[in-house]
Amino acid sequence: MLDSEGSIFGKMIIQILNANGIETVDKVNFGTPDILRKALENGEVDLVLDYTGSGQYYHPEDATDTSIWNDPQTGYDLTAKLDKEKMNLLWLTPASANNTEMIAIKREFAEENGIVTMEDLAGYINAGKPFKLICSAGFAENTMGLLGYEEAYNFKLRDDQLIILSSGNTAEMLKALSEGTNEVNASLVYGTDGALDKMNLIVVEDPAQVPPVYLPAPVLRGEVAEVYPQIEGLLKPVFESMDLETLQKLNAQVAYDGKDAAAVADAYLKENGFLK
Amino acid sequence: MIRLTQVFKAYGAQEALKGVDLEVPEGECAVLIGPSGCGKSTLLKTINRMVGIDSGRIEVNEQDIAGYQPELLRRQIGYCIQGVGLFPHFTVQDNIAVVPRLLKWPESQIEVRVKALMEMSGLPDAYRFKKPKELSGGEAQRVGVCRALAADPPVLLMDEPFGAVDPLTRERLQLAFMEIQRALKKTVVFVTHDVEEAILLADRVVVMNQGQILDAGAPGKFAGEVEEPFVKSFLGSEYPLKLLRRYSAKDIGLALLPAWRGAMPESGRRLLRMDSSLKEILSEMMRHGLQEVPVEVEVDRYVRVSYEDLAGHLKEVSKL
Amino acid sequence: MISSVFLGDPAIDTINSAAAPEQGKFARHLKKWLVPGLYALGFLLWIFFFDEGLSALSPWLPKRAALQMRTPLHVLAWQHFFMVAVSTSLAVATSLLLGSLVHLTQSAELKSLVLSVSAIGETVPSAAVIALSVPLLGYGNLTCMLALYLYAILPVVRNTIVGMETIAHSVREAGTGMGMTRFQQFLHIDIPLAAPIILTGIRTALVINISAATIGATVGAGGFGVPIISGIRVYDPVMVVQGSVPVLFMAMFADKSLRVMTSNDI
Amino acid sequence: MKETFLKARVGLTLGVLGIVFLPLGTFRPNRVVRGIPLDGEALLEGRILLALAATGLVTAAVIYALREREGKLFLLNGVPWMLSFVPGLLMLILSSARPVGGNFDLEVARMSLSSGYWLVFAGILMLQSGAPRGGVLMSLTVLISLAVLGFGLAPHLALYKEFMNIEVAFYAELRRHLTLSLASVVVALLPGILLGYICHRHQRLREWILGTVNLFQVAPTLSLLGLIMIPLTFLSRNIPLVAELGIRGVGFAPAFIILTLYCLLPITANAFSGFDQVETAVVDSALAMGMTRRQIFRQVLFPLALPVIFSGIRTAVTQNVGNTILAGLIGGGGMGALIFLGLSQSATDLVILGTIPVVLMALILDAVFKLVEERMTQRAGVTHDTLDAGI
Repeated sequence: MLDSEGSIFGKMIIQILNANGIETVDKVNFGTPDILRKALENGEVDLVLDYTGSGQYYHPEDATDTSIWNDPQTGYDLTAKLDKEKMNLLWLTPASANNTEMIAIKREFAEENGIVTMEDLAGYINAGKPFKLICSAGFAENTMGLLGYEEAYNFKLRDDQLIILSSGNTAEMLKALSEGTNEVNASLVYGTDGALDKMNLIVVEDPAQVPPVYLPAPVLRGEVAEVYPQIEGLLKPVFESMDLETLQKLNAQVAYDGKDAAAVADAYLKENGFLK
Repeated sequence: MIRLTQVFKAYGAQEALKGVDLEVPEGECAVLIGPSGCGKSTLLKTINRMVGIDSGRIEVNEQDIAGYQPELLRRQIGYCIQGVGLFPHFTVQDNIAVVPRLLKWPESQIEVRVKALMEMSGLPDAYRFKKPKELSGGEAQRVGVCRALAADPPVLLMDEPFGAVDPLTRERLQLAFMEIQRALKKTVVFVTHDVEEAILLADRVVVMNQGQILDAGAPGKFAGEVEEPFVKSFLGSEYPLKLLRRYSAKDIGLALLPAWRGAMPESGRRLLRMDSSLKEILSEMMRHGLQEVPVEVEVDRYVRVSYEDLAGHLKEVSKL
Repeated sequence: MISSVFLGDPAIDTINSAAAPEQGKFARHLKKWLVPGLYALGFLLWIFFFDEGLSALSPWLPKRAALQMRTPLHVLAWQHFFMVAVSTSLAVATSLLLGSLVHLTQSAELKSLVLSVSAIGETVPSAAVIALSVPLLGYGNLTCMLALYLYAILPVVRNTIVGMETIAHSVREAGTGMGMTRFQQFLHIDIPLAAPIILTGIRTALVINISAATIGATVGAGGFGVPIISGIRVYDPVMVVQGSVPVLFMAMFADKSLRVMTSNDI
Repeated sequence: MKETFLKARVGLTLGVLGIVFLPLGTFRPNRVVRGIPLDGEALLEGRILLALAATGLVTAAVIYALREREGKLFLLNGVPWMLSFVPGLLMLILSSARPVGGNFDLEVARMSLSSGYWLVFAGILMLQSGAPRGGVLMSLTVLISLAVLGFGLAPHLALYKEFMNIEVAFYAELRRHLTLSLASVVVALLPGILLGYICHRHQRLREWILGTVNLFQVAPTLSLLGLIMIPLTFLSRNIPLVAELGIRGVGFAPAFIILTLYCLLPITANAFSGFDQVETAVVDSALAMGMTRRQIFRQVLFPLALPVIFSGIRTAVTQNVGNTILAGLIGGGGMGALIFLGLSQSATDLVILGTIPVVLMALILDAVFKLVEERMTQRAGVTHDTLDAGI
């Protein structure tokens, strides 16, 4: 997990399990989410943090109706069901924070141009005014990402209006946006990204709900769940306690303040009585 | 002894050996001579199976070499080549000891052998632990000869062993080799392109061209008329002069010569002795414009050697 | 690769030199350029017919996620080519100047300086150079080109110096003997005789750069790294192959054609 | 050893440029926001003693670099030694420096070392490299700086903060990096040397072997890493044994395989030229003395080719240390994981933290291997130029 959220959740899970006598091996910085998924399927790791909307990539043949992914519950149910049947993977209780892919712009820019929703932004772009978006390849090339936005709001970005990074980490994109690197004035942002306030950024509203809902949830291998049935119960309260605001706050501490993810996780767990 | 019968060898379309017959009796030194590319080195290498033959038969000491495993055959045949080919990472001692070690001689015996060989070839004992790059060209060549002789093989193959050293060292090496050969009486096949070297070392000179043996015989044989046009031109018109170097005064039969009478030549003149080569004697005559010179046979006893004596000797050896 | 010299491998260089002498000059040329030509052809076919091929094969391929390439392959190809071409040619010009300067001044100190800096520079990974240039140059191909430029200098400058140094003393002496000035010697002896080794350095630089330019995708420089890295991230073999094969062709073409140029049997 | 003043002059110029025109450090209120650059002037402001010391040192360095001949003055010859402490001291100073006016959360705020600092560092190393015992001097400089970092003497440096955040992972990735880059060379040794021997013995196969091996070197590492995923995934899915061995499409296995293939060329090519440069006379005489092929290989060819083979191994190791970075992109770990993490989080200091060990590893391994190589060449009793045998 190369992002702050993954690190925080990862460290939390480890601390909770360790505190309850389940020995763990820390592979928190193992790789990108997609690599972790493969590792999970192959049994190289036993538990990963994943996002409900990712089911569309894992079971493309069963997910033809994209609207499933726009609803938190149906998306979670379908993914959990398919994973259980096909891979014997168990989706545990998710956090209630939607970490979806949206577009962020600077506050002054929004006010100057009267942009609140994606429709406003599309109008601005279609008027031919200067616009440059920095985002990940995964977002730019996804029909439920930028391609979907373009279709839903009827605009089209030229190649020179895009900076596509191969990594899906928004920290560098938001930094580029806030500093105006390469005249960037819009960036991909995740729902749970913290410190947007501090950087003076706002998220553009998306009434058409283009991207899928991404709720973070632990995914456990079935065989491991049989050996340690208590894991589900141990993690449930922790994930339930994590709403959007909490997660944003924790993320900001790691990604912006540069604090150690383990320390942040530890502090949160102790503060809320999950750990003594 | 070594016997080759109708040996053929071709590299693709190129015929290197075209039906070679050769016999080298035990204890003799046969020198193969010819221009480069005539097949003399190939012929040499067929004897220890460094080069396989297409047809024919090669015997070493009455045994067909085809029946041997090549490695085992080679350990019984000494071999000495132009670049010396000493192992640069071995000391002199280890270089000489290669074949004995391959034959699993006991170490104590090897050491004795190495010391003896080095003494015989005039290398100081302290050289045993030197690396080849610390040796001069001549010294390295001596080590090469020692190495070839190390396991006391009855047969010795030498491929232009003295080709890469300066003339002075070369002459010294030739004389040293003659001395060793005189003592050990190995059966030797020696390859060279240098006529003088052939004359000096050979019991038998074998002239080759284009994969064939054109003529063979004692060095004297070629002093007289030579029919074969290639042999004649290759050995050259100065052949008799070169041949003179092979013989010394005592070869003429000094006992039959008359004692020197009259005044001794002027002082400061070079004294000719029994072991002076005929070439030196002739040179002495020419230097002073004389027809005859005194040669010391024992202390203060001189005989008279004349130009006719030299010419007569050449005529005699050419009939052998 | 530190301090070792990029010399051509004779065995590989002579693959094409086996042409029979009775063949005409044109036929020999044709034979020499056959393999690089095939690579180029493969490259072009891949770039322009990948989509057709993919849709023809799709019944047999596993279903893929809802990803689609935003930038067509030929644009990626152009981006990749542009980055490599510009950075490498600038680097070659710089290193030829630098190498000649070292050679002409005959300064041992300057030579040791240039060689040791280039040896140490080579140990800095290209990914790190790219990552560290972002705060300086921002995102996009400029950052990537800076890294490629710095990287390409090292092998070329080293081979220029070594190539000119290894020219036999007797050759240069003969030049002096015939009354050539120092500059004439440089022009008519040093440069032509060192050319094969310099070309080998250029070949190394080019191959390294074609390879390193794929990392540019991490800083938004485009190129074939985009589908490769995206493909690795979402574990989509088709995307990985889509980007990997043309870079492979490109690198092999560059390597082979420069080898053909270096083999001097025309 | 003759002192080279050119290096001293170039080094001094770099250092002075770094101090005067570039920021030495950048103070960041938190990890991501744009920092406040601090140049030499800002750093010395109000610190009279420090300013005097700095001026003195720069003056001494200028006199040192401008000499024409090695000076007799002990003090002047001590200049490179004194400079050894400068990068470490600068770290200490920067760690405690704060921009004027402003209230910062010291737990979060940090000081990044900026371009000026690194230029000074490079300049000092360059100046030292020309001095007598340059190697010792440069090592000393690097060691002092590492010690300042490692012992936590400069707690407010961003480099240190990043290090503390990932300390456990850092050492694990370092081990992973070394394992990947060295073990892959070890695995490539035997096939590489064997292939080199086959090239030496069979002219016909030579072109094919060297051509194929060259292909792996030419092929972009990233594309090989991507391509190898496919067969490995297929294998691990369909053959349980393979999966049990831990071989999977991502992670250690593909990185290891590609790195192994990648270092085949230098080893094979050097083994080949190593065997080939053994004089034919030596091999011929070994053959003529009745050595078997195996004996010739073991006793003659291999020991004589060893220095050249070894220089191929050195090339393979140093190039592998750098290439292992890419393993970070496919979950293979290593310092690449840190570098790409730093890149994606816009954390320059994390990138530097990942880069420094790679550069140091490459330089140290190269130096050690070179030393062994020299010893070997001496022992082999041959004086061929191993430099020419490299690819």
